[in-house]
Amino acid sequence: MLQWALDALLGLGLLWLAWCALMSPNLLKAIVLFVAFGLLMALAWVRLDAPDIALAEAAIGAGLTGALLLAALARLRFAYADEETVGSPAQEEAKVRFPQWLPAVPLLLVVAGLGYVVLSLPPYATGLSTEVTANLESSGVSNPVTAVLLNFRGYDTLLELVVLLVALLGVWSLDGLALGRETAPGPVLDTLSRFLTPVFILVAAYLLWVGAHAPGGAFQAGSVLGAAGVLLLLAGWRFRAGLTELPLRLVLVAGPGAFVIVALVTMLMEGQLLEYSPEQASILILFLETTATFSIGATLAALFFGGRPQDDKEHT
Amino acid sequence: MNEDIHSISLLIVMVWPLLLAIPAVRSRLPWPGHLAIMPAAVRVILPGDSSFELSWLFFGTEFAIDGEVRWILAMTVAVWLLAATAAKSSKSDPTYDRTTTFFLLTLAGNVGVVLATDLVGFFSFSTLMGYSFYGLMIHGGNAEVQRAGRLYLIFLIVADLVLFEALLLAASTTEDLRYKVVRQAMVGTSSTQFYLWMALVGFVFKAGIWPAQLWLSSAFKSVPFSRALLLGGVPVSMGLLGMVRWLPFGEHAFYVFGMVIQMIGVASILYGALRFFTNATMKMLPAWSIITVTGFFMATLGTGLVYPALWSQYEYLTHPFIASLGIFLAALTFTIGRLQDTRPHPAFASRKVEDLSLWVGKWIGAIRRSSKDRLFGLQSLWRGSWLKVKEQPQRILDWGKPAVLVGGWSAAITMFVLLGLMLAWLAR
Amino acid sequence: MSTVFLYALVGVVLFSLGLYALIVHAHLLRKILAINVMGSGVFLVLVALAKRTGEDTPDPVPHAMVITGIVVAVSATALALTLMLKLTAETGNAELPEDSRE
Amino acid sequence: MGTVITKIPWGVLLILLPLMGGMACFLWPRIAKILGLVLTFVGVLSVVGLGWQIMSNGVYHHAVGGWGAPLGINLYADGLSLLMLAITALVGFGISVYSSGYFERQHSTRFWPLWLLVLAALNALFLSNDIFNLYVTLEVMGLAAVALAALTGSRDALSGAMRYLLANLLGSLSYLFGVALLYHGFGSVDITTLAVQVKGSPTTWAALGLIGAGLVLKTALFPLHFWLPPAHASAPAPVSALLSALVVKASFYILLRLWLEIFGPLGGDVDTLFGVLGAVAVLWGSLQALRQTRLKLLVAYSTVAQIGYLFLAFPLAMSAGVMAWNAAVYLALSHALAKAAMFLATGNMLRFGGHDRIADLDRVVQRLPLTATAFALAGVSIMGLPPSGGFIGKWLLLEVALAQGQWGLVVIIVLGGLLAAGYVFKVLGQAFTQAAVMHESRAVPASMEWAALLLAFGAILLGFLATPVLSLVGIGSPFGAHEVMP
Repeated sequence: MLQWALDALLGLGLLWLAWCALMSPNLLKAIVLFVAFGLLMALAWVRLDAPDIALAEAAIGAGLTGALLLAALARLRFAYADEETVGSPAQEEAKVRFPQWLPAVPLLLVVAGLGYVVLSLPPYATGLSTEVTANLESSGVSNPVTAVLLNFRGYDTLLELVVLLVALLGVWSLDGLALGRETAPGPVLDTLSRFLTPVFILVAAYLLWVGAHAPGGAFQAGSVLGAAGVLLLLAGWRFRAGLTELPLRLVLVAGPGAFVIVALVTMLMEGQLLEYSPEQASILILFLETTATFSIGATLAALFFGGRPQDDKEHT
Repeated sequence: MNEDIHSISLLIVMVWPLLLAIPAVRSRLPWPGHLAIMPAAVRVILPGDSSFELSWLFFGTEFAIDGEVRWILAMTVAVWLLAATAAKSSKSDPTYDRTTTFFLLTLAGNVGVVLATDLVGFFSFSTLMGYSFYGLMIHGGNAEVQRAGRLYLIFLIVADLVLFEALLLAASTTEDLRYKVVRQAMVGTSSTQFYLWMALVGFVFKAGIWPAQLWLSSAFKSVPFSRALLLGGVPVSMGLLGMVRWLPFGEHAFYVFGMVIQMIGVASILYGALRFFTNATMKMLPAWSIITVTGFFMATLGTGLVYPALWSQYEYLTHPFIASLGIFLAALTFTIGRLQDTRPHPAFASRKVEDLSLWVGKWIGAIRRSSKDRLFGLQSLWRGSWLKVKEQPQRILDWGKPAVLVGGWSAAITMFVLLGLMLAWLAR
Repeated sequence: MSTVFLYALVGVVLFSLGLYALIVHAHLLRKILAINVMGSGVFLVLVALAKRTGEDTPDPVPHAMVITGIVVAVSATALALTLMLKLTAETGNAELPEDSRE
Repeated sequence: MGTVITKIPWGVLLILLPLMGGMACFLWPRIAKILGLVLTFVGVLSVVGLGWQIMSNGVYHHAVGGWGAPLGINLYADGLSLLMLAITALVGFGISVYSSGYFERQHSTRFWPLWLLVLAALNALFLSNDIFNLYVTLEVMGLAAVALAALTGSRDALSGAMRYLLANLLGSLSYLFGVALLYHGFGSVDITTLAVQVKGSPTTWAALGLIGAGLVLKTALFPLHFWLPPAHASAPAPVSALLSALVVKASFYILLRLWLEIFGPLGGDVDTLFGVLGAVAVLWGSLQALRQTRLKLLVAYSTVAQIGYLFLAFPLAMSAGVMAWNAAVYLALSHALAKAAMFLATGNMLRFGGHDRIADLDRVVQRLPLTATAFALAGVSIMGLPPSGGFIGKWLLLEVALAQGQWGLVVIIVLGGLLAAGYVFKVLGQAFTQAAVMHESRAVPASMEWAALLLAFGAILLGFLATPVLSLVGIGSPFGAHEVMP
């Protein structure tokens, strides 16, 4: 009963926070509420026995997305100091003309319909868990989520790393507004970054290592690394000029690149794309996860940074 | 063995002009226009019927030559040889390359039309012919030629669409689209009348028969004679040929339909003759004679449709008739053009048959004068109401602009939600 | 057992809430927030229903899918935010221009 | 020789090569152009290899990771996928050739990696047999396409790209929700497995609603086409060609595939709705195209209309499955070639005259003859005049419509052709005449003119190849599995 009450409370809290975040008249407040919502989501993932996702959500969903949103808001305000929530009066008028209750009607139907569908699903279904358990032995790892991510459905993960790379390419090709240097770090942030960065790196290494048999893995480790990068960037640290060219790009493509190479090599050896022989599976997965961790960390930090580092230099 | 040679020779007849149409292929060859028609000329002289099938082209199609086709092919060869001779452009001319390409493409289309044995082949090649001829016609021309070209294009597009409909009707009735099969299949079905009228309208437009002679006369007026001499042999003759090929002659009596065609024919003869005698410059003589002659042809066709027995008796004359018509017109245009070139006498160019024109002109002038004022009032009234009507669709079309559509994005995403709901609801 | 469906229902409502916000808000930052909330709703449905195995360990396949989804979401968010900033710099307004066609 | 060709895993190479190429272009921008050209050409060769393989061995299967469905992901290619891959390779090569002359240095370094990644995503999408994997490929393709659409950084491009991104994300999330329901309802994400498992139930209907709406939004079917014209019209020319010719077809392909395998037999009256929307799209898109004063918008609206044609096949497929689907595939293929050619030709005119106002096109025919020819030939296919691919597609569609007595659809199809003729000649008519205002002209590289012209020739050539193409699409009988007889 207590469990039930806890879940109900958590669910209601999620809905309430989401509503407040989406409807708050103040943008800053909306973002802060959204981060809180993300943290509550992490709690929900724990309740749903999904600690892997909880870690990823806390680091990426709430942490990095929140940082990205806040940075974007700061840049919006920096560019347009008077911009608070909505646009000019003309736009305001245009918005008001569309009755806000109108979409609510079909959306209530959507909620009712999807709710009914969800409830109509059978209460027990194994999905693919039996297959996963049966093949876990030969997958090279004992954490089933890692096994699915890096072995059974490794191809998805390869493409997912490509998505990250594409997003970064997109941001860079847009000439994103790079994080300005003028935000001088306060002493607190400076000290904090000096203190926290090694801790973050240690945590990332631990998560990476533990991912093989417990919650954790490349994405969680990578996002912690990314968080360390964000912290460093905020504290005013910048890439050294020599490192922003090829070396940085090499780190960024290391993850998907290593994946593609492994895919090709395994295909040549075993006949199928990403088919690991059971003996080598664990070492291959560890290799892939390590490169992916560096790539994810670097990409997330670069996404946060925004612009192409040393952009002006490249075109001369 | 002999069969094979015949088939291959037919293939060469069709492919050779297409090959030459590629500038790179013909770049070193002299006289490409003459060269392109040579295989066809040889095939006309060679005795024997033959055919070849291209199963991969469209849905499988066949090309063949027999006694009837030989007449038309002979005409085509003659007309194109004449045109190639008349075309004076040389390689130093900057537009030479493009003109030659259009020339050869039209030629290829023409040969394909002549040799096709089914509706799809005929239609496809006549489209190739028609649009390339448009290019040939307007190329390097002045504003007047451009206008004539646009007129031709409009008629061509409408004709192609209508014929396409007819083709579809035929295809939905029978799998096999060879002329003979279609003729039999299209009699007595629910879509017979549709088919007949579509085919009639399409070919009347294509051949420039009255009342669709507008493009033909304006083309004769403005296009230089070296290209105008093709008008008779290419669009007009092929339009007449199309009618003979597509309409179900000799199978069944179509009284109303046949009568209408007869009337078109008679009207065409009258119109052509009247213009010939009232307003004819030398340059326009071929145009009015073409309209008169096609009028005779139409009257004959109408008679054939009303009395199928009569048709069966005289059917063998149609192909020679079309052939001689094409050759005669080409020769006429060629001669007049040459005469005009050698003796550019102003009086000669605008020679009119004065007395008749005065007589008719008086009548027309009187009618015009009496009705002018009344017409003008009517016209302005009509204009005003039309403008009002015109605004309505404009408003509806503007609806799509997000600025008018209340809240643009919001409405669009609401529609997205509604669509999802509807899909799920309909799937039940 | 029923907590599974409780969370799944919360997911459905979150999806719809996000959709509602996406419709009614003009500010691009809010639209991006709304899309993120919608995503969370879908992820919640995916993972909640994975718990129906009747054993202690839930189905790991949806978990892996959701981790993929979270990474995709953060990538898309980063791209969208950059686009928004560039657009704001061009138009002076963090909203979609009503008619961009002329 | 033959055995070597059939043994090389062409399908996998089609995905991995552009993927690696994209990363290499990112690492070494200096060689991006050469690498892009070479890799897209190798892509054409790989499709030929795959075609050979499929023709001699039957459909292509590849169990990624060696697990096989339902645990792992299967790659699958039958005649339908093969043709989509082939058209992607051909159009892709054309776009690469064109782009090698089009982009200045700065944009060039940004264009090539993204373009190769889009190509990889397209190939992966056409080869995938797994609905979650399709989601990931859709995202790779979508995000890269958005980044490409915004490449010029102009106000129009940015707002177009923003709309495009939001529409894309909304569509993807809706699709993902549908995938979630299908997985939890039927325990698999493999299409073949699902085809057996799925029964008519609220889950299926809701999944159809979510997936259908999401994909329709991504395919830009009326009335969800609002994002397409601004995005396609404001992108650089090769990107517009890529978006209109290939990216839109990708989501249509998924919809078609899922309809054929999963939803078709359970779809109820959904096909009628698709047909109605398609019909409205044909008319609406054509009318809007006719009204445009700017060339690129005209071409973009023509895409809206042409997408409508694809959806007309749904109601007709009820009783004449194979024929109607053949028509849709033929239309999709010829539209890909013709529309790519059209956008590339438009790009040439834009570069030449510095603007794309239709009224001020200054004697393009004389000054850019190849480009004008390309536009005209592509127009022939879009109008559906013979001999062209568009003609064959419309012909097949009309034949089915007539056989079923669907006179309304016949009228729509013919009317659409007439309107298309209207907007194509609206452009060509102006191209002949001298503009009132003279413009400074800028040279157009030959590679750009030829790329457009050859693609247009391809669209025409497709009109002659009906029999071989239709026999190719029949491999693995993608349309035969669920044929419902009247």
